[in-house]
Amino acid sequence: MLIFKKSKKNRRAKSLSLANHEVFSDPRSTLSDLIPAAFLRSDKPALPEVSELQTVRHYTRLSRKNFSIDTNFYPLGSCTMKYNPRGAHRAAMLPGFLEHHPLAPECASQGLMSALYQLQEWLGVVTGMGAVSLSPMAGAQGEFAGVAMIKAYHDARNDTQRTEILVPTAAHGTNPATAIMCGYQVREIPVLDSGDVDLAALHKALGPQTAGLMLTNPSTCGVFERSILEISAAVHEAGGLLYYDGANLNAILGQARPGDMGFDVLHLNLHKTFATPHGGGGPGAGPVAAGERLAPYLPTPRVIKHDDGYSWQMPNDGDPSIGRLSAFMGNVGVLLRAYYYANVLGRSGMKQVAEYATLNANYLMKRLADEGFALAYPDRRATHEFIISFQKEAKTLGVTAMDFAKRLLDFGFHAPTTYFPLLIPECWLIEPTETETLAEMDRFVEALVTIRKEAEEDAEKLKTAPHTLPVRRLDDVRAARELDLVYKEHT
Amino acid sequence: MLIFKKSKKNRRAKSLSLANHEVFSDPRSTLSDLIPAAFLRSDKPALPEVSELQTVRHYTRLSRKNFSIDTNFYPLGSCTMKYNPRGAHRAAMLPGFLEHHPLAPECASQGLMSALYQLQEWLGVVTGMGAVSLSPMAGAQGEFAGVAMIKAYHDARNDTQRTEILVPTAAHGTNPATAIMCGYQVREIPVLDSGDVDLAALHKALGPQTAGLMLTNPSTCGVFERSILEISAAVHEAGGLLYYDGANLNAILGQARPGDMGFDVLHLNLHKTFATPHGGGGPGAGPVAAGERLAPYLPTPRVIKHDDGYSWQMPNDGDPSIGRLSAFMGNVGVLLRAYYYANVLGRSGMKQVAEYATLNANYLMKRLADEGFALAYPDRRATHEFIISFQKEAKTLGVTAMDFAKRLLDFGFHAPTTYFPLLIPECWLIEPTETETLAEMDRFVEALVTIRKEAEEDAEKLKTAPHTLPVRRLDDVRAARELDLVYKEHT
Amino acid sequence: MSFIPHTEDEKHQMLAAIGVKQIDDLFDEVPGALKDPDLKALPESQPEMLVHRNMQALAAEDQGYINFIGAGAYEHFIPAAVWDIVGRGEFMTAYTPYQAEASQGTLQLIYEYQTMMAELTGMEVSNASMYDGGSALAEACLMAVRAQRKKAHRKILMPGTLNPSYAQVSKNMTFRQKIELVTLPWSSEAGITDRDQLEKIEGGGFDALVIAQPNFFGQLEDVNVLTDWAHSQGALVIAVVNPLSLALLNPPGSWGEKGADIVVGEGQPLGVPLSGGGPYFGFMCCRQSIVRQLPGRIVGRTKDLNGNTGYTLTLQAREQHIRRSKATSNICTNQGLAVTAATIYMSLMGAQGLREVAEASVLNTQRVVSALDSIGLKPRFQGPRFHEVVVQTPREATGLINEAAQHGVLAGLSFGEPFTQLKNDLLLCATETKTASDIEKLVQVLSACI
Amino acid sequence: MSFIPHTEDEKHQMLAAIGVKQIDDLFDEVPGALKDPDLKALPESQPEMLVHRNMQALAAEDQGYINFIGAGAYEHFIPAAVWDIVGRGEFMTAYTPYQAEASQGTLQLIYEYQTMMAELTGMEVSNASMYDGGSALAEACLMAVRAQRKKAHRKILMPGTLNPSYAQVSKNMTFRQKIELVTLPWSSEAGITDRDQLEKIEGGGFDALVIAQPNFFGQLEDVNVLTDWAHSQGALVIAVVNPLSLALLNPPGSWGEKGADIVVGEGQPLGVPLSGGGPYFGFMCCRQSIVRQLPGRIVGRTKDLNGNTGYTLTLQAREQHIRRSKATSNICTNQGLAVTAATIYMSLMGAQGLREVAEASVLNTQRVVSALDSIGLKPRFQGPRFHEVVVQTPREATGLINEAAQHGVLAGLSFGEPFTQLKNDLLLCATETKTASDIEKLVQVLSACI
Ligand SMILES: Cc1ncc(COP(=O)(O)O)c(C=O)c1O
Ligand SMILES: Cc1ncc(COP(=O)(O)O)c(C=O)c1O
Repeated sequence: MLIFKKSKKNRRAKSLSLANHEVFSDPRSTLSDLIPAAFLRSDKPALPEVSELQTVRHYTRLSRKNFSIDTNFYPLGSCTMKYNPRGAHRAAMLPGFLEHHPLAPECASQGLMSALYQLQEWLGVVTGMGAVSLSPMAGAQGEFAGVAMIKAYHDARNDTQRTEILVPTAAHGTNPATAIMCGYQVREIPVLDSGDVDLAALHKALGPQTAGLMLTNPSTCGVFERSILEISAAVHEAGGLLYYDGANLNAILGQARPGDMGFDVLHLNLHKTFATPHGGGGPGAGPVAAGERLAPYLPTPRVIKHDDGYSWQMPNDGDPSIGRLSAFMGNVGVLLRAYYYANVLGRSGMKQVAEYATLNANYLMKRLADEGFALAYPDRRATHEFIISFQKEAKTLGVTAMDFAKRLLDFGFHAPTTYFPLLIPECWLIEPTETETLAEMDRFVEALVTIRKEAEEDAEKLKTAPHTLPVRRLDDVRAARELDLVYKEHT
Repeated sequence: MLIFKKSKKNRRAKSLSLANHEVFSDPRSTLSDLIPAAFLRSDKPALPEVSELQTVRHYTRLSRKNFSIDTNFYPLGSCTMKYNPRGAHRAAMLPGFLEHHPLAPECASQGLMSALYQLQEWLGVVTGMGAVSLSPMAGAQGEFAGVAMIKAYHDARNDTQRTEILVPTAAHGTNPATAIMCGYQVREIPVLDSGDVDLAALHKALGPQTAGLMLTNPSTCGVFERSILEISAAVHEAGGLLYYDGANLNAILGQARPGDMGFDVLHLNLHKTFATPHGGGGPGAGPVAAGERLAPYLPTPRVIKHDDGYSWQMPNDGDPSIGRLSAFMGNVGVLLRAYYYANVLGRSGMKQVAEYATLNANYLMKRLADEGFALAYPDRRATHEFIISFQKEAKTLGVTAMDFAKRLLDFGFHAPTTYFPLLIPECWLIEPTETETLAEMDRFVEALVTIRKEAEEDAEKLKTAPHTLPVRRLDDVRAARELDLVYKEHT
Repeated sequence: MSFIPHTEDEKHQMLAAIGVKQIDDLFDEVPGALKDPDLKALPESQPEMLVHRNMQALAAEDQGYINFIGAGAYEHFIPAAVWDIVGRGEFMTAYTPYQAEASQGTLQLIYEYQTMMAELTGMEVSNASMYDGGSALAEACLMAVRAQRKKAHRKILMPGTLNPSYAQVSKNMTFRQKIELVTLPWSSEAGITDRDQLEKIEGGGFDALVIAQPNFFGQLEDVNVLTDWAHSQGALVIAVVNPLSLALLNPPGSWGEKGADIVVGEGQPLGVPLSGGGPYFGFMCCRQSIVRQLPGRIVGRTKDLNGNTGYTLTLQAREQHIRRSKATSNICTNQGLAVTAATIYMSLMGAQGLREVAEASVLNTQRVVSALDSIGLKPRFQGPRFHEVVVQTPREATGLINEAAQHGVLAGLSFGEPFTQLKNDLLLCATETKTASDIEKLVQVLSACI
Repeated sequence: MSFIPHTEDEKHQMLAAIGVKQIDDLFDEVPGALKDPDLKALPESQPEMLVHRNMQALAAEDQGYINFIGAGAYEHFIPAAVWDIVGRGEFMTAYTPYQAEASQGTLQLIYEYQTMMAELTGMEVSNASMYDGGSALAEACLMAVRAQRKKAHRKILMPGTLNPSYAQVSKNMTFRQKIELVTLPWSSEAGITDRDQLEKIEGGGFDALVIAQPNFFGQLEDVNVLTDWAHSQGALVIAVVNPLSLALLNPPGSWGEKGADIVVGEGQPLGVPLSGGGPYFGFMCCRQSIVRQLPGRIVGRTKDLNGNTGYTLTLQAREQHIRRSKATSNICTNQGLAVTAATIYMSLMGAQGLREVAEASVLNTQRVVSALDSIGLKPRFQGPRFHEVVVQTPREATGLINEAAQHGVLAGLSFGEPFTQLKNDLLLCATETKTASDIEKLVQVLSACI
């Protein structure tokens, strides 16, 4: 039931009432003296009118309708749904951080700034990049920053013929969308059956019009791009620059560095690799790191260290920086959680992240292959994730990857990413992450085997799944066709 | 699944490891230098060996198997399951309070002590008593303190013939159990069909052997004891003292005071009347308040105010105080929540608590009566709670109060208190509390009406309820007969 | 091994199942040249106890100031219930609700949020959030150009009284798409957009007019006149508003004859802590007729197989994961958890609660004005304002602020570009959290420092 | 109306349904003389914002000391996950699990807790908690007398090295039932029970011997000898232990030949914050053969209608709500939420984690001993100890402690009755939370104050 249906005219949480606030007893000024009626609103917005208990009960109960890492195995490929340390949450919620105004003078911000500076440094080391800006608020904003920096670089050299950004066909949607936002055209590069980028096609596509290439490595196909060194050499040769989409960094953290691969700029998704909670949609943090050539263009604000403390690098008119992309200092609360995580992990812990994420993915891949599920790249290692395809099941049994996914929910597992990357039909991208146990993965395999048996015996059970969740299969077509985005009956 | 079944030898939450604690690197002393092997344990206790995520997920999921105020209407009679303010929780969990050692010197405890002192004072005012000790940890310990004080009083006067404590038959089990713990004998006084204590029987029972009377008012029958002034006069006349069991204080908070009724000593259940959370069993807080005669006997520690601050009143050998009943200062965290609550409510809010708790109970009673449910005391006002009986349904349909209760769970309502007080057969004691809405109570009535219809049409549905909870009806007899109190298979 | 559950035994069991000897074998597709990078500069691993203690020390270092800064991020009291519920694992550790049936908690909450924001702003629809107020404005500019379709001039009028960070973000996010942002002149007496100068730009040629209410100075703009003028020029109106102010002020949906077309702003005042600058959230509402140009996630109400109500992400054909290079924006992850907080906050406060907070803030700021007047510090602008004020001082403001901080008071913000003429002025804000004694302290510190 | 949801309309609707005019009519059975009590001394209602601010100020007043006090309540680091989960509404706002089917979360947790405590103590069964360590000991004395049945002498031997508060509580809770507590002499050199004096009381005549390990001075008692001696006298053994110490020390179930019979103690060290003295919890374990004498709630595993496993309160015939005056105790509400914290804490830490905390605390205390030695402050007792130490000073300890507090250090506890001979001594504790620099600060402050 919607909170609005629990409303009653003039009900409210009275313990929050400021009606007796001392300021209202000052006879010298009243609202009507200060703001003429013409500026004021005449109606009362129809927000809920409920008691504090009603609010608490409503949203507590709503929360229970979610799957989450804290309650379910959540192997959503490309999303790195690993354990989000509660210690990071507590540390980031310390009153001294929460009460900190973003525009407080530097002399009153040294504690926070030292944490952010340290994080900048560490992210530079672990990516093999020289300089870092923490301000982008998510991966896509990091991508925007990075491509904008590439553009700024070319523009600064008056190299204005470079109008094209190359992306592999398997790339995440944010890559082409970002290139367009930065005023570029997008050219897609095919991916081979091996999962690697088609080098020949790449060579053909490169030219004086090439501004850069955006690449995820391990790629969105769940495999490591083996020709990465050739690729980066070729792009640089053509005068282009390389952007690294860091969504899959968890696979190689502390094992191999984008900087060493030849990338010029990248973003990290701290809400993936650094275990900050994804919050049912966000917030994230997408710091950008750049090599020598692009460092001057990094977005502001950044933290700079002096002999006597820290200061903000702010955008100035003459600077080469692409400037600020949001009003303040980025998602500081997320950055503090990442800072906590980096401290707890340390060097050794970061390396182990990649090792065990890879171990888990390869184990799960092997188990599923042994059970007869079709791997997209059977001859390749899994990285931190891998792809299976239900094309066979779709053809022979009439049940799709989506049907399998919905039925999986009934078993208490969140579904892997479905239908991405788009080039593999009926696929699942499965990412167990390093914080899940062997037993949990074995249970997952068991569930899938059971579901396939169901598919063979009673396909309807999958097609009408889920059966045990708060709702049955939802009608997405209706949602888009009979748009209902705002509740109106209560006004 | 038990947490032990998720264990794996040598697994652990590594981020909590102190293996690198600086203290272990000090070569000057190692454990074996300090503690001879004979004192050490040779085995390793078989505690869970799980990761941090496993712990978080296990207990998060477990929690979801509970009904609670935050998720369900919980009209458990005599328990006052009202909204537990989140603001009280936050305030009591402020680091300055949490880190406070109970034996910190007074000079480092003035902040906390001022809150406790204030609470002592306010509880004295609202109960009409002169002096308060906050230390008892729950109602039953408050009862112990109170009856021990009565004994101390008589003993101090060498009035040692007084060996009997009177309690009404409807009294809560803690009342007679307490009297016994204090070395008294218990004599029960019958309750009339009207719900009032049988005055004639009381008069007959009173005598030189009477140490005191324990009374709940409103009584556990959900009605106000109308002859309270006669009762207290009679007991005092006989040389006895009166103990007030404050479990039902919510019904009269700010409306009438036990002190004015003639009670000599009482406890409050702050976890009921002052909205502190009950935590699935506890903690509570059961401060005792006493009139002039008994004040010197109050348990310690108490906070005393001087011109220059606060100090602890500690038990000393010569003191008349009954001394301490626990090692420290009582359930301070609970007391702080009550202090918060008292501040938010203030005088007006406390009065309204009783008013609206009473309004809700009388409304719900009327609705149920109109729907044909049998009231235990049809001619009486409900107080903050009231009793209905399923005796008729048990006879005609073969479904008991327990069956109704279990089926009610399927409708998302916690069941009222069943089979208490014992003297009313097949009864429910229903306490909606003041923080529930009219709509919630109407839904409750609807559910009961539906269930009775089910009882008429398909009694089995009730007898085998619940049907939608994490488990079906549990076998209590088996639990007591085949005692299984500790998991052993894992060792 | 900080959060990794594997025992040595399990590791070996898994390696055997895979058919390799050691974990390193799983990285055999990585070119050798890349392996074993130099990570010496990374820290050593530390247990939770030590990291927490260190972060406590950092947090404490910046703590204890009485804050009078606003300028786009506002200190409000947040009831305890808000973040107690937000912090529940089910909300905090879920991903974007791609599997709708397993995400009804988040989805219904967003639908309720969209309804609340539509109510507050007086608009027809809302999305599920943007990164922040600044980037939401930039996206609104891009959206306005898209909405003008073939007629687009790729030019937007920006008020000179806009938060300069918002102006920068808008420029930084739009100029590569060849969109021009033109700054409107403002009256240096009134501190609001100069209506008399509008004539000069008449005759169309721009896609939208941005109106900030209250503006960066805290002053109230003449929104009705501006809205009608923009519409008369064939332009859309983009409102940038403080959502809390809408408990008091005329909502953008009611500005002028037809109301604003797009409404954006910073959602932080609705139950989100200051937290050094984020995570906050940008909100974005618009007319239903242009909803297909709206960027970001949108939740719709629909039915399930049994005909019961449920919620799901909808209009996904606008988004990058479906439309790729043709998407309305590249945004993917948004600021969901802050939206969760805002939704719970609005539910707790209700319209009346928000109104009281807004009103107390207006009155408190007026108390600051009166109190500073008594030591000779006058407001630069007259005219109605919300809860911020520009105050003139005899001294360069940056130095003054630093000195005041030494005395425990954050005495507002100093102005930089493009407001260098205000270099001696303070932008001050006093929300409902400030007491008479806080304000006394401000006055005392300022009078000592000027 | 702070938390009351009713609108005026609803109130009138309800009054009409009941058939009265005003709420006051519902109180017509209350004698008029009692009505309208004088409540002037109660405070005015305040909103959450102000109450929170005031309590912040109170909390801050007592904050910031480096703490070296133990004496029954110990400062340990508590991982964030513990109270994040404990604070979930489903755990925090549930009642005692009377409706088992709707309380499986709490019930299974308690069953797990009972298992963990049995493991730690080496005993067969555990209850679901008592109020605290002190009252648990008192209940153990009563239980021992009951367990001796007809043979009972109503006499218990208490070690002189027991926490004096525990001794007081035990006396205060048992003497009215005519139970005598006899204090055993202790060696003023060794700071432990004087074995040589035991002979004098030989020949039975008492129901139980209480053994505290570690004892109040932090010293380790010769538990095997004491246990066997008590059993040889026909007495039961009641162990009073710090549960954390059991990660290192020989558990009571293994003391001597047959092990202790009843084990109690303060559960606070297991994940419960100091919080000014509570809520903590007392734990209580025993042999299965005397479980029917155990007071308090007990959870058992059973089956449901479908044969699936479930949990429920069991052996309720021991309790007051069933047995009334014949119950094992009057206890009803216990300390459930603290038990929830302890269970989650033990699950997070595991045996190895607990061991490290215990060991670090032992070593840290030894660092204090060495450091104080360097300024001439010597331990009073030699012999092995856990994580507390009695240190001799040249000055009356109470004054010394107060002075040290002025310098930000809580330098342990001073002794009162019955240890007046130790009036110049400090009882100090340094848990794993103390750093080298904390200890340096202690030394520096003490050397300045003595
Ligand atoms: C491969 C890839 N790139 C980019 C992104 C976008 O990151 P964000 O959602 O943080 O904007 C994602 C997110 O799912 C991704 O998986
Ligand atoms: C009437 C009555 N008296 C006493 C008690 C005992 O209080 P506590 O559980 O706090 O010990 C209760 C608790 O339910 C009760 O209802």
